[in-house]
Amino acid sequence: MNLGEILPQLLTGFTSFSLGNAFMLLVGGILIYLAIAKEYEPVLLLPIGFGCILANLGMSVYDEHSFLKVIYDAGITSELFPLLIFIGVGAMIDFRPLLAQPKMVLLGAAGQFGIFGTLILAIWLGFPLNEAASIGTIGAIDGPTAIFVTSKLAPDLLGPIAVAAYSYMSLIPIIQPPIMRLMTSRKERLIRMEYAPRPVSQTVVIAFPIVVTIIVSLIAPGAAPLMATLMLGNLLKESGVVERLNKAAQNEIINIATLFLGLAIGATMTSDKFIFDPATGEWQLRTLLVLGLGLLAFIMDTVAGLFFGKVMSFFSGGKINPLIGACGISAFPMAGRLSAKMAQDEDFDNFILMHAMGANTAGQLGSVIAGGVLLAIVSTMM
Amino acid sequence: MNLGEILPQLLTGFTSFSLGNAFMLLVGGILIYLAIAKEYEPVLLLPIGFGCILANLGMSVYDEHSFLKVIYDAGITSELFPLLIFIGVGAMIDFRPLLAQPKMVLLGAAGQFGIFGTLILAIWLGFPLNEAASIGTIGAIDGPTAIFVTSKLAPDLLGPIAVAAYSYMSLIPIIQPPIMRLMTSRKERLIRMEYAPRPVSQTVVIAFPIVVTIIVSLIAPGAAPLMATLMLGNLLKESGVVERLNKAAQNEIINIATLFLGLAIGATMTSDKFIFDPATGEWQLRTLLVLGLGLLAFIMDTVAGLFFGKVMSFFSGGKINPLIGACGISAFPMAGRLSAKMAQDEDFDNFILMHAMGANTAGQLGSVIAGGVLLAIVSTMM
Amino acid sequence: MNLGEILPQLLTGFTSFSLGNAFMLLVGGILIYLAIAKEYEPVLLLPIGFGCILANLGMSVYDEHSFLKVIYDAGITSELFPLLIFIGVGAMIDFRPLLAQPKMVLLGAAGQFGIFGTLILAIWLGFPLNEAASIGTIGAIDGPTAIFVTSKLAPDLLGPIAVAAYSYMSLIPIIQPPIMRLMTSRKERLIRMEYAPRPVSQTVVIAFPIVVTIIVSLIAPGAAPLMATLMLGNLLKESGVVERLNKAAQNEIINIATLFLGLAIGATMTSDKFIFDPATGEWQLRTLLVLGLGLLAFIMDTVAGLFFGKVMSFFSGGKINPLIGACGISAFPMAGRLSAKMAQDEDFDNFILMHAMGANTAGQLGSVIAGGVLLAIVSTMM
Amino acid sequence: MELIINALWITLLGMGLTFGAIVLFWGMMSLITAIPVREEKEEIRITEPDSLALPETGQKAKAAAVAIALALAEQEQQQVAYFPMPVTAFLSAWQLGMRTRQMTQKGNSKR
Amino acid sequence: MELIINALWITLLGMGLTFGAIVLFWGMMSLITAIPVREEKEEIRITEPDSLALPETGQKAKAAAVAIALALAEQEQQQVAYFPMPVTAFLSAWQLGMRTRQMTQKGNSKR
Amino acid sequence: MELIINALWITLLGMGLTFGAIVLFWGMMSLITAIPVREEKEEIRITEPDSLALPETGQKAKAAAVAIALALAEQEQQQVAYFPMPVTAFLSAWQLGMRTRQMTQKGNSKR
Ligand code: NA
Ligand code: NA
Ligand code: NA
Repeated sequence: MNLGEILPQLLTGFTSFSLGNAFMLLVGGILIYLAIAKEYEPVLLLPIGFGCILANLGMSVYDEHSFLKVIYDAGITSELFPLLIFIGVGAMIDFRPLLAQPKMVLLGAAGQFGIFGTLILAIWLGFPLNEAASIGTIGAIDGPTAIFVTSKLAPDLLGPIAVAAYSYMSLIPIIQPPIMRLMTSRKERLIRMEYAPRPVSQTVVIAFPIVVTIIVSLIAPGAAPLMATLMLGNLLKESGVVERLNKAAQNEIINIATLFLGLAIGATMTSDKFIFDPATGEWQLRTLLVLGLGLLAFIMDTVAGLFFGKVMSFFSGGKINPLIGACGISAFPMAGRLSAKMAQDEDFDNFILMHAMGANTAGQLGSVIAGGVLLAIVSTMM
Repeated sequence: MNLGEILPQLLTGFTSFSLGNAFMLLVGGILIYLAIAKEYEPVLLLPIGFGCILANLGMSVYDEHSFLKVIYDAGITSELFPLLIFIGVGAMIDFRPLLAQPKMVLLGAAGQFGIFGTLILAIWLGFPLNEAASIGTIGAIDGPTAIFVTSKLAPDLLGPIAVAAYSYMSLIPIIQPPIMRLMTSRKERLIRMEYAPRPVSQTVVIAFPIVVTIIVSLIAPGAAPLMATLMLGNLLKESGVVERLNKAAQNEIINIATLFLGLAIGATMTSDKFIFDPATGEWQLRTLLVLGLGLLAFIMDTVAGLFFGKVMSFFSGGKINPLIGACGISAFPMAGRLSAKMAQDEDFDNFILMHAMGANTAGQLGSVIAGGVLLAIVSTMM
Repeated sequence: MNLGEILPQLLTGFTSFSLGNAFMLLVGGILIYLAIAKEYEPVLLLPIGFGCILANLGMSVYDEHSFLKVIYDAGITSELFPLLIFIGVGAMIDFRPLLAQPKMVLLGAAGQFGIFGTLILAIWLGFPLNEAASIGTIGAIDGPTAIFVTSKLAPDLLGPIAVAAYSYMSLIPIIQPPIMRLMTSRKERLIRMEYAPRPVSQTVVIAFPIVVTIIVSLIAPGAAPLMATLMLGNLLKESGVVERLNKAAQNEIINIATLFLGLAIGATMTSDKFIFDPATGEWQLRTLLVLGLGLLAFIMDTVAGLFFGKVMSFFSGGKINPLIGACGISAFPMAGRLSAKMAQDEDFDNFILMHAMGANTAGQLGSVIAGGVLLAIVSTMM
Repeated sequence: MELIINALWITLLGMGLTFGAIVLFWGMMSLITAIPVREEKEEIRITEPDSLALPETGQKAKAAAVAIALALAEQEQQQVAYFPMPVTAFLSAWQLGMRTRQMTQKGNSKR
Repeated sequence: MELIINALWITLLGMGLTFGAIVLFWGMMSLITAIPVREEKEEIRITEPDSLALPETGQKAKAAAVAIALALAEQEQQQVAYFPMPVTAFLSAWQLGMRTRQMTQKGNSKR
Repeated sequence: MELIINALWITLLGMGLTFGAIVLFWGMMSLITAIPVREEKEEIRITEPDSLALPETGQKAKAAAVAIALALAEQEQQQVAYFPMPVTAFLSAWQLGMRTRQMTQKGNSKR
């Protein structure tokens, strides 16, 4: 047989391996390190990191016969993975703290400003609209929402956007506190909030997800699939009559979807999309810009949330602790936990956990709506 | 930018929402209510109800980009969901009570008359053959069978047929007793049945599902996939050497398939198929007819079953309690439970549970066969 | 209606049933018997046997509308099933015994000779290259590897090859001992191995799967997907931060994939591919040849492994017990268990379990690499 | 009218084939269950036969007995469902210890 | 420049719709939670209201109480996740015994 | 004949590459395991080394010890498989109580 023909074929592993690939292996390794050593959202960053490594070893979603392409088409192109994850997330959220104090929901809207602030910046930096909007979704501070919108507007950015969204989400406890201290006076942080929640009947808890689905589908059809699956999961849990399905949503469905979502997204992170594209011969600086803008999105969200918290505090005659404004960004439940902790640091007897969680779940709702609205608007303009 | 262009696009949620949709939201709500408050087959009616709501908020299986269409194509069009559910059901059925008293199997055939009686009525009412046959399958009183056949003959009727099948199944304890009292004398209901089952060896229990699969595939190829998956599940359980697979069948597989089957079927229930079709400008009275005919199917099944029970009782010289005839309709295991209870109501010491379960599992087999035969016949005539 | 038209249609079950089909039902029954009574790899042989029965009752993967074709296309054609199984297997392998004694890894290469020895024989017997190579993969003595390679080179042989691979794997305790006694002197089998493993840090255990993936992807791209998924599973387990995903890999994912993999492969075993093809009018003797060659592959693997073990023993100055050479064939973990037992039979105090397991896990790695290399070479020559 | 006749034909054919298959089942079941049970331990008598011989007495007791049997059986099944035993194909190195013992118990005859 | 104006429009529209939906939620929630709770047993007071009336005292105790409540709730959820009850649709014949009892308890009214 | 030669070439190439990769593994493993283990607690000595130094004595005891170790390890793995800990990404509000405690334990350094 003709070795001259076969050997080159066998060595494609080496011949097709570029310096850029080597660099991306490093990137994948760093993500895995952050996932394991720092426990930054490990369930997502570990698969993403491993997927990134595979993508640069000839198994990217852009390779025709790669098994990761099969998974990508089945779960990302079809939009199913983020929605399946939301079914599971919904089955793990409890809206009672929010239902017990309805006005807290307002904080969920303010915390989305970062999405649009980032979009403006990205446009100004020269990103095309679809990419700018996708980058903005990092400001939703909600993985599935960002991935759902990006997979429709700018799939090539899935990698950096998902990485930014999940990494910064783990960094919430580092990103937010300085801003909180800067924007609130000690006096404000010391505000104690009375907690006399209305009793919430089981009927209300069950009706809530259904009504929310209907309202959102009418006002923001773009957000309908996300909100519908989130609320479906919540209904499965609260109904109390379908534990089999509730269990499936909280375990099999979300676990399998998360693993393959992470792998598939990681498998989009090839060096030519991340660093240098030999075809066009240009460097991919946008990747770094995305990471930078993502951080800004988090900051703007927090600032807007705190500002709105101060406004509500003012109009309520100082009955509301502005710190809970910072939970409106979603990042459920870390942000809620953090605000409560900040208040406790100032005064160990100041216990605003329930208010914070109310605002935090509101942020979850707000993120989905804002993401969907953005998707709808931009789609109509393309 | 041109608001005049964009705003209409953003308001599609409202503009595309019709009065019919509003009505269907109510229908979906009622199904969810029955599932939660009345516990009518919640694992199915709850997802169907929620799917129905989504279908009328722009996420029906008829909308090109709906995620529910993806699920529908993957599981209903491909026929996989009902078959996956049957793998799980098979792993939960125990045929020992039937194997211990082989002649009980005859009751499983009589209980299927409702399928064909309903078909005749539907034809007489002017339904085309494919729809009439699909409506008849409600008389199989077995969800997966009805859905499997209907998805091939008249997919548009999946919604009402599935709803009828599962709702009435939950109503068995209300539908059957009056008929039982009407058709049997107290003397008959008091008949005690001797219970001296043959010992059933493990070998037989394992051979049974295999032999059944072969026989049915030869006589009624149309029923082959359903029977094969049902028996596969049973084999996984009885073999005792593949607990991993048995567990997967009884949990992951059946739970996930059930959730998405319900959602997908609910997502076919759009107002234009259910109430009024603006395109053709005609009212969909057939939906009501389906519900009505479905009830008749249940009644005819019960009557035929009881009648056959009386015949067997007569020929056995009064050794058989005709009540067990009512279990031949399948509706496993509620029907079996009910017959046993009826006998006990007359005489607390009359214990026919094992006979009833034998007839009930026989009904399960009969339903699948009858459904498959019907599918085969009608397919050849279309 | 015209019975003359319909009846034939209804009787297709009988009319299309051939003597060959009857024979294949027997084959399927035997496989199920071996799975249940003899516990030969039941999780695979039972589904394969049942699939074989269905294939000969009109539900083969070659029938256009068969549900098993849907499953086959979704999992075998797409290559996903073997890879999903490997994610689970990887999450169950522990590489510590190997990492503690690196040189043991060499035994993993020698044990693959059977693959190529069988290929030569098959060529000599007149098999075309793609089939010969597929038959060779039985010598990988690793189900998923053999199936992965065969599904790409000669899908028609999936049935006999999978059956051979898994049956003989269960027969390891019968196949290997005579060869071991024949090729090793009592003196050699009595060799005691000092066991002073280097301490293995958690860092190393976590880095290992990543580094292996990279090396293999560069040297043997053909083996990349298999090795990548195997190592992904191992990383999920060893990372210790993603128990949810680890659990999913070890249970839901591997169980579901295994059940449907078995069914789909069994569903390729139609009589015309196995016994007699009416179309070409020729008998399929190759099926028997495959089974025969498969056995030879196992023997050659063992011989090569033991021979290499003796070589290492010689160069180590009799510090290595050649028996562990027999674990290099993979067949993880039965082969490892067996070698340890052989040594103990000679001298109850001779405890080489850890060395055997090291060589055995090495064999697992070697099998995947050899399989991938073979796939790459043959692909380039077709 | 012709349609109705069609429907009647379908009914005849359908019920006929259904009964046909079911009758075959009857024969098949009578056949396979007729085979004498070799291994005593395999026998599964769902309830005590002698207590059934005299159906007038101790019915409640029997009912209870059955109910308990059922409960236990169910429990068992549950365990099956939630604590599956590991299967050969998927053994991990660490499960080896147990296996080795098992093998010794079984003796080589089986594998 | 024109692009930036576009972006500002998007921001205006987007935040507007988001706030709109959220305000609707506020109204909806106030509405549905306003419905008086009939069944007392259904009430879910997340913590004792009176202990909350005087927020100066026993805060630590309260915190603890909540923490425990949360812990228990979580535990409960875990059980839900790992020991699901069987569901009507999937009953096996052997689960019948239990069901029969259940039915007697519930009474016929429900089914 | 030419085909056989082909097959021999394939064998040569195949075994060559396989051995090549495996040898690389050997080097790689020797390398990464050579890195001194910092954290003592991380060390995993599969069995006591000194008891291994004198292989004549207490072999049975050792075997038993290993078997037990394996059994325990397996058990552990089982638990992993069936009682997974919740993961940050999926926390529910009710799991908060536990998390808060965890956070306090860990200190802020980590997150
Ligand atoms: Na947000
Ligand atoms: Na029926
Ligand atoms: Na091998």
